Amino acid sequence: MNLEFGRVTLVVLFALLPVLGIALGFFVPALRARGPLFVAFFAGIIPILSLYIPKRFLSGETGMRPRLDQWLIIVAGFALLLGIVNVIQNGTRKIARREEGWFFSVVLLTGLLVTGGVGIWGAISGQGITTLPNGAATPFKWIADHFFLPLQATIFALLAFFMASAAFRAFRARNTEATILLAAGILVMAGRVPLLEFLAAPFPPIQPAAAGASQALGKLTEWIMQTPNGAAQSGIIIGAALGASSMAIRLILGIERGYLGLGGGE
Amino acid sequence: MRNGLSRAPARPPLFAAPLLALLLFLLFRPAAAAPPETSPPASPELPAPTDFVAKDRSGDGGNAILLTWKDPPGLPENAVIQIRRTVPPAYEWTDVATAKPGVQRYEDTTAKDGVVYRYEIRTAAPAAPAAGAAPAATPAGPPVVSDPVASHDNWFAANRINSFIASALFLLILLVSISMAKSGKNIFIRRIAGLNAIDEAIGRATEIGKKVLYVPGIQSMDEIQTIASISILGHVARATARYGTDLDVPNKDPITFASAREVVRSAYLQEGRPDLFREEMVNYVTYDQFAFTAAVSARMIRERPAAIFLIGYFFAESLILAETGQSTGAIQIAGQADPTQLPFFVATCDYTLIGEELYAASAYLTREPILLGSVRAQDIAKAIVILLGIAGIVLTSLGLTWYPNLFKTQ
Amino acid sequence: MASFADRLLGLDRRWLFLLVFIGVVTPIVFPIGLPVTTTASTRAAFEYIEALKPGSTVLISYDYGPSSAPENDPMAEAVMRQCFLRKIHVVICALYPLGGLQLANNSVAKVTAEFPSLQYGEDYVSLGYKDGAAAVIKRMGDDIAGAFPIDVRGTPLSQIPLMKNVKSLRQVDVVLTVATGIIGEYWITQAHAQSGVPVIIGPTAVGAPKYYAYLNAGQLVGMLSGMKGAAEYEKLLAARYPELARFYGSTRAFTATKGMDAQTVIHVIIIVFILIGNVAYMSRRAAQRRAGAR
Amino acid sequence: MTPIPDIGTWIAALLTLAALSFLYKDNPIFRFTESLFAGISLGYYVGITLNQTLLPNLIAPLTHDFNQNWDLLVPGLLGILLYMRYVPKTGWMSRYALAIFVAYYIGLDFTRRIHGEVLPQLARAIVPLSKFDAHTILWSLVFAIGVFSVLIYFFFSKEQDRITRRVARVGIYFLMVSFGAAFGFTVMGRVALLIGRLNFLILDWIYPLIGIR
Repeated sequence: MNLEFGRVTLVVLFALLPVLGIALGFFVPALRARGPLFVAFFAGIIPILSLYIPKRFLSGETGMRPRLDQWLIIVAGFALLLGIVNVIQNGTRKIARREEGWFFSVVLLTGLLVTGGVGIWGAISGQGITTLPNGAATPFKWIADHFFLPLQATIFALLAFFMASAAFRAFRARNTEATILLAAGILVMAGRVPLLEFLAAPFPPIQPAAAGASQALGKLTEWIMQTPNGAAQSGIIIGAALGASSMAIRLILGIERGYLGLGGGE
Repeated sequence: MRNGLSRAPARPPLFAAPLLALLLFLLFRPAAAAPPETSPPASPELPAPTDFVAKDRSGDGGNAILLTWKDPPGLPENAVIQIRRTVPPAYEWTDVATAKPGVQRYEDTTAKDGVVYRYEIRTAAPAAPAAGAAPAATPAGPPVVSDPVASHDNWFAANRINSFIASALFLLILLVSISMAKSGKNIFIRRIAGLNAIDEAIGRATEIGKKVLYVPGIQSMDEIQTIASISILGHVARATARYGTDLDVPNKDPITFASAREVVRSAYLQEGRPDLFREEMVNYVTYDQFAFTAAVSARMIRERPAAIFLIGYFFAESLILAETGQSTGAIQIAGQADPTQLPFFVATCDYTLIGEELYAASAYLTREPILLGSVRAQDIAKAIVILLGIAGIVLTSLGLTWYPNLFKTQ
Repeated sequence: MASFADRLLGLDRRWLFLLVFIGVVTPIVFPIGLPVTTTASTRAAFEYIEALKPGSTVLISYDYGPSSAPENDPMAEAVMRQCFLRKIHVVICALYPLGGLQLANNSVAKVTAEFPSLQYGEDYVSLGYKDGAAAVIKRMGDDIAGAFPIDVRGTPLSQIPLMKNVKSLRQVDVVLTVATGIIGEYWITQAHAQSGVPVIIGPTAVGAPKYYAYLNAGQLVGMLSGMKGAAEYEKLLAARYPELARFYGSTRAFTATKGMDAQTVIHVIIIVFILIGNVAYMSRRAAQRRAGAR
Repeated sequence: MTPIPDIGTWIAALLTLAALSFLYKDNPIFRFTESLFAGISLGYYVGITLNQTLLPNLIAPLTHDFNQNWDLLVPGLLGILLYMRYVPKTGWMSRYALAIFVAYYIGLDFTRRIHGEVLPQLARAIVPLSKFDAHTILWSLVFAIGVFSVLIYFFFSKEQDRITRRVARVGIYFLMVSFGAAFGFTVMGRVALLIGRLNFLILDWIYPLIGIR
């Protein structure tokens, strides 16, 4: 059995400590809140230490930090079932009580059970979820290709319409800020396509001039994107990163504990 | 990427590196071994490289030896530096690599920790550039052999000292500010429009008897913006509990869903209204970004919430959700720290928390000393960033071009 | 006037949706052929492939997924057509994990169907998809068969006539990476840097800016930036080859030229509506001010 | 390509149309499609998670090389611990799994912020104003003013005086240029998505249907 130092430490911190905490939690209710925060401290400090300590037990390929990463991918995999349980609970309740729209819950649950079912079958049977040895698609892939992906792409494509309606409504010269937003938006939009050439198309003599202006507009667009836009993005990123860092430190130190349902602050 | 050392002249002093090298040197001083035999015989017209040093690459996880040398003057254009190594006491040289002139360094990442190696380099000039010519036929200059050297993993990543100092400094500022705030120092916090609007929006929902929709982004709890959103959700849920307004929190991520439910439940408990809390308030939709978007957009159209909160980490769906919500006439408050989706929120929502405002929100809403102290610390850090930046522009303009490299991280 | 302005400002957004829909459908069905001026980076790519001798080898890597297909497909197809007309051998691979292979297969099937005399294995080869783009590219620098032991049809590379003289990227005359995301950069930083193979990139418009630095540094021989770049390339092809001019003028299939028509029309619609909205807004405000002053 | 659209193409085309119908108004066909999409997508991730996360990361390592991977039993148990919340009495136990998950990733996130964002962005803003021509200097100056004025806008704990209010105002202008430009820049990519969908409908479905190749 692999009993490397890093691995055993992980097990002690994140298996033995929680087990101990749970056992004691039955007798000392205060530990039910404190225990998880204590364990969280170690989980949070590992990646930070690993950034600065290249020692192999911590940061090597099979060290504590990468290994913990692999662990938590598995935990996240289990978490999906949390959501599924909720969806099935809500759906069956609607159907049982014949609530408004219960039929659509039947549709939803059918889609879930069929697709999930063939996915589980792919795992159990060992045929997987991509293609069969003879090159044909598995049932899972067939559903994904003809139901899932087209719907995904279509909802994504709705954005083309919403970009237009949002621009029409929002880009109004109400005040200085809105006017700046409007001007930058129109300039960049015009610079992305051969707009001036298009407008000059019926007038051949001015076409070369339009082509030149179009390229100048393209350059201006690039400048806007790189200089003022780049600067504002840098500013947002620096500020947000400091806010995030302070939140991260508070959370690791157990000061921020709302995410566990333990109320805010202290 | 570990090749950052190639920018060596432009970086902060690596005081650890020479120290370690010295240590190694003492540990592995040449054990009076006879200089190893090398073949084929040296070709006198090719000059040998000088100042050849092999040492453990410092600040890394081991398994790497750093070789440095100086190219001899008058190196022919097509010449290369051949690198070979052996494990003493055996002297069977194996080829490691060849380096082009001008590089003057090589990292052997095939070394094994704890194994002692000796390296040899020499100049070689392939007679004909034709590929496939036997390497034995290439004339080579006299070899230069290194002292024995072994690699090991290190305790400190010296090349990250700048970020280490910055992080430590920030931690210090944060802890001092928090303790000052806790000891009763009054801290001002400026008005943030989007946050004042939260109570107004919930109030309106109460008046017209419609529900409040809160979407905590589509990311999991591995993202700090989600944590910040969950904390704002706690505030919103306390308000809906107080007013007896209905709340709906659809989720895309299952872990965020679990956490959001705990937070809402505890908010209703804190307000003394556990009777008003229903499990379905916080519900799970689906794990797909766009299926989630379709379902939540449809819910907006069908149930017409009076207030819509889109706070957390959103991607392309931001505009679909916000534009649909806008068409229902709801008051919309959005918030995101990452800049990519902000343009769409700004265009479609009544109020948008921009960037760091998302993180300042909890402090603003609760006025808790700890959180106010954190906001203070963030402001101090920003002031330092601005001062370092302005000083940097002045100094680099005066010719101190190494200055920006102090902040480059690897 | 004011009431008309009010009506405009309160316009049902579904009219706008309808216009956007028509604006995209029309060019797909009836191409307009709006003028496009060619940029230097596209011309450089075109001329580089024009200068290759018949029997040279071009590697086309499909490094994008379905969401950027309208931008990226026409690039790969335009270059493929040029190669086939000039009797240049084409090697195809796909490195994008989600849907890259399917895109490559469809696109290759479409273009090869236009050239009935082509022989698979003699004129072109499709290597299929491999996971782990950076490592695959690195391996191809030494040994293409090491990265792709068999082609997409299951034939070992050693049995494919075209691959007899193409053992590594060193024997490839130019690589075209049609890319979204990071994979395009791998071709520059790994393939070009290590084996010196010239690289042409076809990024999406959003990804294009970061490649200008590589272009200026001479690490790229050319670039087709976004759908516009692809449309420029189609224009260059049509100008040089009458048969392609006929093809691009008559095909039912999607081309970048049609795409740019749609893009330009939609951008014009949005800009015009923003302007209309502002005029209506101003006139209403003026009317309100007048009413207030009275 | 088959001359007559096959059943898969028909399904995809009809679902595409049904999803687009939401633009006109909410309707039962859209509601059917949206519910189906929610169900299928969740089922899809069941298949993906099982086959691409749990099988290769948990089951395969445990069954193939237990001695090297025995520790993976712990995340399995932590995963199961998450479900304790469905039992009211033991709900608090699931906090351990949640706390470890959240704290690890937040720690990881922390390493990306100061190390990966604050310092590099600061380095980027520091541009010498002496080396290049007047044109470049002006642009570098614009960039630096943009970064620092936006940062000043984000000062929360200090009441703004006359100067900082003006600087913060400049910061807001920069933010507005950025938002407007980014909006305009994105239109093209979104239209490309729509082109992709309509290409599918017209070229793969309608044309074969009416016999145009």
